Parts: sequence; C-alpha cells; structure tokens
Amino acid sequence: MNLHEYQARELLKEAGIAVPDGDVADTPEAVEKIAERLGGKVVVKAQVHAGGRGKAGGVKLADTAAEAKEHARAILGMEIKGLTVEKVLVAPAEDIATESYVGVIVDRESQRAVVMVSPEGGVDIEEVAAKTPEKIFKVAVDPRYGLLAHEAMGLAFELFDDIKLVRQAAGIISKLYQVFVSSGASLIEINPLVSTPEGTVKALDAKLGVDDNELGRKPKIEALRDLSSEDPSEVDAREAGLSFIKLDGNVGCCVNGAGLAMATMDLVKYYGGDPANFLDIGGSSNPQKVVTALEIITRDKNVKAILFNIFGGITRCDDVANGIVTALDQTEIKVPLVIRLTGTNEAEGIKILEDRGLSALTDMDDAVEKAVAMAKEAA
Amino acid sequence: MNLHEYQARELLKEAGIAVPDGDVADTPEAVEKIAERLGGKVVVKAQVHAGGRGKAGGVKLADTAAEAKEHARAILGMEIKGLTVEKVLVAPAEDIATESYVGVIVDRESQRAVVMVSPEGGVDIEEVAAKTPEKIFKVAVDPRYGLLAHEAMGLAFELFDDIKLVRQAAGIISKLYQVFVSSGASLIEINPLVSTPEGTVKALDAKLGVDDNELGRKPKIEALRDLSSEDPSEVDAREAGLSFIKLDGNVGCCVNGAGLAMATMDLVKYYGGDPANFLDIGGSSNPQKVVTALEIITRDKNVKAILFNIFGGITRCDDVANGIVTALDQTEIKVPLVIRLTGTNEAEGIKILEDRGLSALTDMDDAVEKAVAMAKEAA
Amino acid sequence: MSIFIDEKTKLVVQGITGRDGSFHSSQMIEYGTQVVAGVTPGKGGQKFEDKVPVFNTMAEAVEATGANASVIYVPATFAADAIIEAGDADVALIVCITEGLPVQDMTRVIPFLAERNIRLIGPNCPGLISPGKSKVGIIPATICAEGRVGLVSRSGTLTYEIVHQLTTSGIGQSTCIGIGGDPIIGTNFIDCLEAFQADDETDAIVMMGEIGGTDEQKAAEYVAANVTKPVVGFIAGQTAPPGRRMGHAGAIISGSAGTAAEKMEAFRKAGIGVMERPADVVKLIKERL
Amino acid sequence: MSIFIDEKTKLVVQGITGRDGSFHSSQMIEYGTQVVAGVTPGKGGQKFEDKVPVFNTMAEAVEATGANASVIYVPATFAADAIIEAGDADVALIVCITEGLPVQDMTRVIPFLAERNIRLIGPNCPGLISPGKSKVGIIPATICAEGRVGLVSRSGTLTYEIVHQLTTSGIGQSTCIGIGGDPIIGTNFIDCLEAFQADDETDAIVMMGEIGGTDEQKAAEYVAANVTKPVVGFIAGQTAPPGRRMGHAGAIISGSAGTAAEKMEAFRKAGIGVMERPADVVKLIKERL
Repeated sequence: MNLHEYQARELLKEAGIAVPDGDVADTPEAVEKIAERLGGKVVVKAQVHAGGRGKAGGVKLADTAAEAKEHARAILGMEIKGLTVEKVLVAPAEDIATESYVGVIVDRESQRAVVMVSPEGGVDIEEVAAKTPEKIFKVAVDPRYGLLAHEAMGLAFELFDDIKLVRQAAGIISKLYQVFVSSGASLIEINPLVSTPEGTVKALDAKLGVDDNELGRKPKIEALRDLSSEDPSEVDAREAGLSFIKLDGNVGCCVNGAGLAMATMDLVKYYGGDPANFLDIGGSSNPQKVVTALEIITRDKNVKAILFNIFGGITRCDDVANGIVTALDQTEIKVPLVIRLTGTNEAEGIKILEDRGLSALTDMDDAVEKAVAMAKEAA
Repeated sequence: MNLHEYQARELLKEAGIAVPDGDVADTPEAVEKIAERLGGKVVVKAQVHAGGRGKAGGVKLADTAAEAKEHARAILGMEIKGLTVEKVLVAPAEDIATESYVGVIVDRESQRAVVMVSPEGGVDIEEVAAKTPEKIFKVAVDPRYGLLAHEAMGLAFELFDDIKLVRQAAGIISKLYQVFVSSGASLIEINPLVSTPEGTVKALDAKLGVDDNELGRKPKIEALRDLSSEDPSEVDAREAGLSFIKLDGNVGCCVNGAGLAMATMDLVKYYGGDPANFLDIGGSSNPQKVVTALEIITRDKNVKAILFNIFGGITRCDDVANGIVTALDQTEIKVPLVIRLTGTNEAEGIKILEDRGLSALTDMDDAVEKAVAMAKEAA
Repeated sequence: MSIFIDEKTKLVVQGITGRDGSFHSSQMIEYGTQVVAGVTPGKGGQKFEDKVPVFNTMAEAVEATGANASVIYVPATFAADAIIEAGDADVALIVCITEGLPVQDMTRVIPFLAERNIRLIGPNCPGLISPGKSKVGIIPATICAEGRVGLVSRSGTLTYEIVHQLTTSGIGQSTCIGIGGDPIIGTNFIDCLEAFQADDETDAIVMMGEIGGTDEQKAAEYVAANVTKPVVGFIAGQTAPPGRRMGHAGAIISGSAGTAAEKMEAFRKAGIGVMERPADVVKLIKERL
Repeated sequence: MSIFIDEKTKLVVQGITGRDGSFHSSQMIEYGTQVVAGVTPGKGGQKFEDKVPVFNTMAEAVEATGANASVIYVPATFAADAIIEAGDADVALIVCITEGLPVQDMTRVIPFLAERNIRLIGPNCPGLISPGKSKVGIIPATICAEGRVGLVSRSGTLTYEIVHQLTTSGIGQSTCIGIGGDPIIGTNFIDCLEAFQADDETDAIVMMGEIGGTDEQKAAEYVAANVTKPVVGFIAGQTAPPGRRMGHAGAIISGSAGTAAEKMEAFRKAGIGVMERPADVVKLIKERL
C-alpha cells in the first residue's frame, strides 16, 4: 500500500524530521487560504500514487495565493497516469542550496533493509543507479542492532562536508530508518533532501510504501489507505482475501496459488487465448472466497469464459466446489465455466459439482484449451 | 536514582500495564478525597525510598474515606529508616487471588538484562532466592533481539496455568522489559503482580531504580528525582560531578578515583583513624570541583583533618592544586589539610601549592598517618 | 537418501490444534511422518488424535520428545515468533507454511537462525516431501511417487502440478520442496541444488521459478558452475505485467528486472532445459535421464 | 612479550581533538606509542600536532593507516557508539577510557564485539601500558618501569599507586592494565590472568580488586586451577558500607555479597598473597620472585 506524500511527510514530522510547513486541501479555495497563511510563495503538488507528477503538470509554483488557487483549479481533477487528482499539498517554496536522496528499501539479496543515499537528489534515483552507480552509497542494516550511529554519520558524510549539515542529515537518516521500521514500510524515500542557504536540512518530498502484510498490526497506517485511488475490483478482492489483477483478455481465471495462477495465464496465452485477469484465491480458502471471486470476474464484461484451475493442497477441492455451487445458487453466471479440480479432497469436490450437474476436468492443459476455445466461440 | 512507587506505576501505566486506579497526595484531606472517589475501601502507602514500609507501619488498609484520612495523618511525616514520609499513594484495596513477582535487573555475570519471575510474590524476593531458588525463573535477554515473545510466554507459564492469565502476564512481562529499556533502569520490579478472582492480572506495587548514567539522556526520568528524599550534601556533590558518601569518622578524605578513595579510607582505618566520608573527585577534574569538594567536607562538623590523596592520571595535579588554592582564597578552612600529590603534572601542582605556602607529601602512607594523627590531636 | 527430511525426521507441529494445523497433521501422520509432538499455548497436556502429545511451548516439546524439526501453521502475526521459538528450541529444520509474514519480520528471523545454523524452509511455502520417507507440510502425498528426480519450486500449487505430471508419467521423486514465494526466504534455489547434487538418490533436478528478483539467475550460474546432474526449469509469469505483485510478495517485475524472459535466457545459457509449459517437464526429464 | 599491546600496536585515538584526548595523545606519542590516526567527525583532513592525520570516521582512519587498536576519549553519551564504530572498523583491540557509560549500552556493545572477536578494555578504565613498548590510555608513564611483573586492576589511580610502589622499589612491569570499575566490562580478571600466565616475560601477577560482584572470587578459582605464577592481590573497600555505590558503578555491596572480606578470603584459599594495604605489594612480590 502506498501513502500519499502529505501522509508520508506527516509520519516524518512525527518522528522529528524537519519538513517544510504546509497542508493538504481538496478545493481551490482551501488552497488559497493555506497559501495566504504561508505567505503566498508556494508550491502546489498533486497527491496521486504516480511518479512523474512534475512532467505531467501536477506540480506548480505560485508567487501569490491567488495564483496558487488558479494552479489548484487546474490540478485538482486532472488525470495523471489514469489516476484522478483529488487532493493537493500546498507547501512554501523553499530556497534550495543542495538536493540529495535518502531512502530505505528491503533488499532481497542481502535479506536486510538497505539505507541508500546519493548526493544526486531531486531526480529519478533508478536513473542515477543505472548511469552513475558510484554516486549511490548503501548500508545494509543488521536488524539485530538497527542502523548504527556511525553508519548514519558515514552516509551523511557522503552528502555533506560541513559538520553541522552532516549531523542534521545523520539525524534524519536515523529517524527515517525508525519510521521505516515503525510503519512497516517496504520502501521509504526522501527525494529531495535539501539543504537551504541558511544551513538547514529538510525533507522536501517523501514517499512511503507499506508492506501489505504489516497492515493487520498497524491500524494507524491502514487507516491512511485511500480507496479512491485504487481499482474498485481490486479493493473488493483484497477485502475478500483474494489476490486479483485486472488484465485485458477475455478468459477469466480463478486459480489457487500465485505460481499456478501465473502458469495458467501463461498457458492461456500458449493456447492462443488472452487472460482477463490474475486471480489467486489463496490457500486455506473458504467457500465464500470463491463466491466473491466469481462475482468479481463476472463484473468484467470482456470475460467470455471462466476457467477454474484448482490443485488442492491446503486449499480443499470440496471447499472450492461448494463455493462454485453457492455462487451459482446466488447469481446466474452467463458465461461458460470450465472447471479443473484435482488434489486434496478431489473426489469430494467432484461429487459436489456432479450433484449440481457440473463436470470437472483433471488435466490442466485440457481445461485451458477448452476455456480458450469457448471464449473464442463466444466472442 | 530510585523512583517512588507512584512514579514507577505511572510509567507502567503509560506502557499499557494494568495498574489499579489511585493517586498520590501529601495531605490527609487530599487522601480523603481520593479515597472517596475510589469508594472508601483503599490502601494508604507511604512513598519513601525504603524497603519494609509495611512492617514500619507505612502501609494501612482503610474501610472508609474517613479512616483513610486518619491513616494518612499517621503516615505523613513519619520516619521510615531515617526518611520522612512526604507523600502517600492511595489505591483501591484489591481482591487478590494470587501474588507473583516479576522483575528485570542488569546481571553482571551474564552481562545482560535478566528477567525474573516467581510464583512467590508479595514477599522479599531475595529471601525467596536464598531459601527456594527453584521457585525463581530467569531469562537472560539477548539485547540484539530484546525479550522474545516465547520467552515472555515461557515465564508467564511459570506463574499461571490458565491461558487467559498466561497471556496477560506475558504481555505485562514484555511491557515491563520495554519500560526497563526505555527508562534506562538498572532494576524494575512488580511485586506483587496479582491476579484477581475475576481473572485480571495487575501490577499492585512497582519499584524502579534508574542507572544514574542514563539520566543525561532521559530528561523525563531525571525530572522525577525527589531531592527531598536524599542527603543534601550528596545532592550537592552529585550536582558538582563528585561522588560523595557521608560516613561517621573524623578524617575528611578527598581522593581522585574510586578505588584509591576506598583504599585511602581503608588505610585511614589501618592507621587507627576513621574516615568521615568517601569522596571521589573523578577523572578529568577541573579546579571548581575541588572547591566544591572542600566545601562539602567542611560542612561536616565531625571532620578534624582533611586528607587529599591525589595520584594524577587523567586528573592533573596542577588542576587539583589550583582548586585547593582557590578554595582557600574563598573560605577559611579551620581544620588542618594534609595533601598528597603525585603523578601527571606533579611538579606543576606542587609549585602552585608552594607558592601559596602549602606543602605536599608524595607518599600515601605518610600522608594518611599524618592526617590520622592530626585528627586525633584536634579531637 | 533424500534432502532435508527422511524417515529419521521427528516433527513438532506448531499450531497443531488449528484448522489447517490439525488437518495437515492428520495427513502427515497418515503418510508415516513421525509427528512426535504438537504445540499450542494453553493446550499443553492434551493429546492430538489420542496419541500426539501437545505442549505449551516448543522448549517443552523438544525436550520431551527429542524432535529435530518443526512445521508452522500459526497465523501470520505470530509466525515469526513461532520460527524464533523453534530456533531457540534448537531443532535443525523449520518449515513455515504460513503466508503473509511481514518482510521486516523475516529480516529479523534470518540472522537469528543463521547464528544457530538452523535451516528454515519458507515461509509461504507448501513444505516438502521425500516420497516413501516423510512429508512435512501440505504437499498432497497422493500425487507423489518414490523415485530419483528432485524438485524445487518457489510456488505451491504449481509444484503439485509438476509432481502430478511426473508421477502420472511414471517418474518418481527423491524430494519435492517448495521454497516459498516471499522476497525473503530461508532456503533458496542454490541451497536445494547443492543438496540435490550431493544426494546420491537424485539423478535429475526440476526447478520451478517465477518472475521477480534474481534468484533464478543466480541459481543458473550455480548450475553452470557446480551441478553435473541434468536440470530442467520453468518460469511462471511470462504474461505478467511489470510493477504489479502477482499474488506472491516476491513475484513482481521491478522496472525491466526480474522478467520471465530474462530468467529463461539465464536458464538456457546455463544449459538448463527450459519448459515452455508445465506439461513439458515429462518430455524434458525423460530426454535427460 | 607483554599482553594485549606492544611496539607493533598501531593506535587510532577517537576524540583526539578533545581536551582529554589531545592531552593524552601527546603523552602517548611522547612515550613512543605508534599513534597513527585520530578521529573527530568534522575535523577530517586536519593534523594533530602537525603529524597525526585526523579522519571523520574510524573506517577511513583504519583503511588509511592499517591501525589495529583504538582508544576512546569521547563523552559518555557517544562512547558506546564509538566502541561500535571501532568494532565495525575491525581493530583487534579497543580501549575505552570514558566513564559514565549507561550499563544498558554495555549490554548491547558486548555481543557486538563478541561476534567480531574483538577485545574491549574498559570502559571507565585507565587503559594499559607495556613499559618500554607502548602505552594506550592515561596511565602516567613516568611511574612505570620495564620489568617482569604483570598488574591488573579494577581501579585507575589505585593502579598508579601500586605501579609507583613497585617502580620505586626497583620492580618493573611487563604490562599494567586497568580493566575498569563498571559492572559490565569487556576484559575481566580471568582474561588478564590467562594472558599473563601465557606471557613468558611475566614472572608474577598483581591483582587489584574491589568490593562488588564476584569477579575476584571467580578469578581466585581460576588462579587455583590454572595459574602457576605467583599472584598477590588487594581488595579496596574494606571499610565501605553495604548498599552504597562507592564511586565506581560496580563497587557496591549487595546484601551480604561482594564484600572485601569475602573476596580476601577467596584470595587466601586460592593461594594468592593478600595485601593488607597497598604498600604491602613490594614485600609480597619480593618474597615470591
């Protein structure tokens, strides 16, 4: 789950990291008021989960509160990479001496959190990493000790020479790591971290992605979720404990297990079809999940056939069969169903389906071929 | 530094540990009001830094608010082990099913914090440890991981069988360890940890000793210091950065280094004298410390001679000599001074003393013998 | 032989009284796995299926039974604690079936186990089975057969699919192991390749990878340098869009890195037989045996 | 030989530009210690006394100079961080002079260093000197003389007192080491006894203990079992009242444990010559050499 900039900066502020004054608003009038309070010279920034806001015209400088209001009128409601801007952040325009980058990510290779800094801030850090990797400095944090004081200082010395700036930056780096841990982040960034001509180091922009698996124990973070910024079907799927991603094809897929779900999509393609979605009903499924899954898949009007590919392990075939039967009882499904069912409690599952007049295949290739053919027929 | 019970329970409460309702008061009238609010049936507990309050009559049960007021009248102002009771805690009288002990100390042997529990609560834990050591259960905490969830559960299972009580106790043990860490404690105890007939686990009494070396970075804890409960000379000494303990003899001692200070006291005894104090002016001394040290020593009217025993290392003899000279300039010292000065900048120090008409010895035994003799002469 | 588990494996089930824990404990017992104890706090003293003693803590369970392995079916919030408890109780192997562990929990678990030299398989994995010897986890035993092909996979049900294809074609397995779909896992492809290479009852190896990360690429390098037995491989997620997490927390293409194409290319370079679809496994293995 | 330091010791001074750090660095340099670098954040690039390079970090200092030891003079609040920084820079020996370190900081420092197999001396200690070879810390060099008696002490200035008594009586020292007066320290009596026993330039050992804890009792047991060289010992605090901390955080009699009488009795039982007062050291050592 991604936080908006205004939410992330609030978390940084609570942790004691210097962030510029400012506030969030959803009307031009509110923007004007904030801009007045901040003295008129402000930056108005679209709050959407998308990179490249600046290039898309979602970040504008204003010299007066009236101008800020005009900018807000233009930015609020605009679309950036398919997402509608509902809110803007209004912050004072800062005098900037230097721009750096500070971030913490979970690194698969070292199996640790890695703190990264670069004196090349304010630009796309992946580009810096690709073109001038020597300008990125990293520390893989030993979680048993946390980020050590000298590690933060060492990184800060890569950004500044003046000890006063170094100490401020080291403090920010340490606190950023603390926020990373306390918020259950998988990624946290300050880009740019700026120094002002007066010698203050501040976080000018912040980005925070939270590990979805942390949300259950971090209700305060979970409460920051902005459902309006997500696809409604994906929201419903998540709430039902399903993993769903909408795609452009016409073969709806309902599979247990992410690997098998991907392999099923690949096989649909292999047999000349096009998957309409990725959908993993997860392990330990209960029948209700299957009901919801069918409901979400059938919402997509492109779907011409639905393929169930279930290999029972911790998921039991009888649970899935019960779910299918219940779903059919509740709503009429207008597209053909192809069901492949094997593994744990396979016999029980097939019996349940047969009792309802449904049949099931046991071979994956057979089922996929059949579903692709049926979708083509219906199209 | 020790906290009062009412201060310690406040810290536990902040950490989410269940403590009974209640409040602190310093007049019988305020006690009566609190007791009324709590329904009359309360316990009135003297707040002093001394064990055995109960035996000394400092803890009384009351059935009514009026009775609580009477008890408060008796307890406030009473002396327990030489300490005057200035405040009492008023808490509801609890129904108690079981009493246990939970504590965390810094253990020299394992070089770790050790969490200890015992189902024998409400009594002196050192007695339990001496008589029935098998009733004490310990975990030495690896500071790299903190107290682990299963360690807290394992300890809680030594106190209770009912899983509901076990989980409450495990939560309290984990939080107690957190308070131990966050407060910079060297000792923290809940004794007794009680369970009520309704199945709630609560901290009925709390004790917290803080490592003095933590106070500099824990201003909130430092602010809890109750100067009225300490010897004024020891307070002054601490504020000047000196380590001072008043004793009963007549040879005032001013030494640099704790080991040498103890050895000096021992040698005073060896030569038939009696040390009036332990006083370590510490390493890296500045002259002002010496001035304060002399001022504190001379406050004690028993002192008949003052012995300086300085072996310069990080402490420089010239600093000490300057301090002695400054002190003599500021106040008249009426008892004889015997000064032993050797080590770092010895020549400079002796020169400073000689310029002021003072002489210095270089042998410790000579200096101690002389000081003992002078004190005897003056007595 | 086999890898990681065999008939001498003495297993504790953490969370034995839960829905999944009890179901799969029964299945493991039925298969012949030595399930010597279960752990559920507060249920110490009970017996599972009238024969397996249940303890309040792992320490008690291991002390009483001499168990050398554990399998974890507890909810995600408690799973890291359960792994650490098992580690402290000093079993040699921990298999964590639970999915949904916060990745930061895993960063703390990994060094804890490394210090104790304990192997973790998973989390978010189906466990492993050495057909005819022992099963730890949830892989359906009925689809397996004794034999000489080793299988390692980042996925759960896709593993079953492949095992099923092998078995129905008369190809048995030495050990089938699902290493889990999370970004941070205890045992990776290389650990398994090394063990299969050393196992004299394994003649060929099947590797089931997926998009995200670089483990398959590193494994391919390892195969080229160290594995003399034939290896065939598959990568799931050829049709996955970049930047979207495909169910598994680890299955995500970041920028242009971690794609199926890249991984299949690494396989080819290392001389690994690349399956276009799961069903290819039979043909590719038969060609190489 | 000598223990822990000698002419090959290449030292970094952490906090070289502070009041104490600079004073004692000069003294160490004057004594002939190889002070190869200093560290003060923000003063990197400067030179101490026009010759010793100052660095911003320990990592830079060690990389540039090949230092194998560090001594710490930074304020108490930063001292644990300084120890850890030195540990990460992988010096073999760290001597922490600073007093007033929170004991909980020490509980974190100890395992960090143990993992790296690094020796810490102190904190709250005067350091050590191997007369004629090297001095690390603050023991005044003028009171020492080359010789064959090893000295280990929990105290600072009391150490000087004893060294002074030895030297003025013509008894030189192999190494004099103050291990510090805190409850948790890096190097204890037994570590030093073991090293002195193994050192072929040490003929006899002086141990200066004090009230509090059980280190002296354990050291006495160690002496009885493992030390063949003559040992004499002293315990400071015979007149100390129980329950009061005598300056040193570690010098406190808890209940009836940790008294001077108890420790002196343990010394006697182990065959250690017990000094009644510091000046006895000369007689007792002479009797045993």
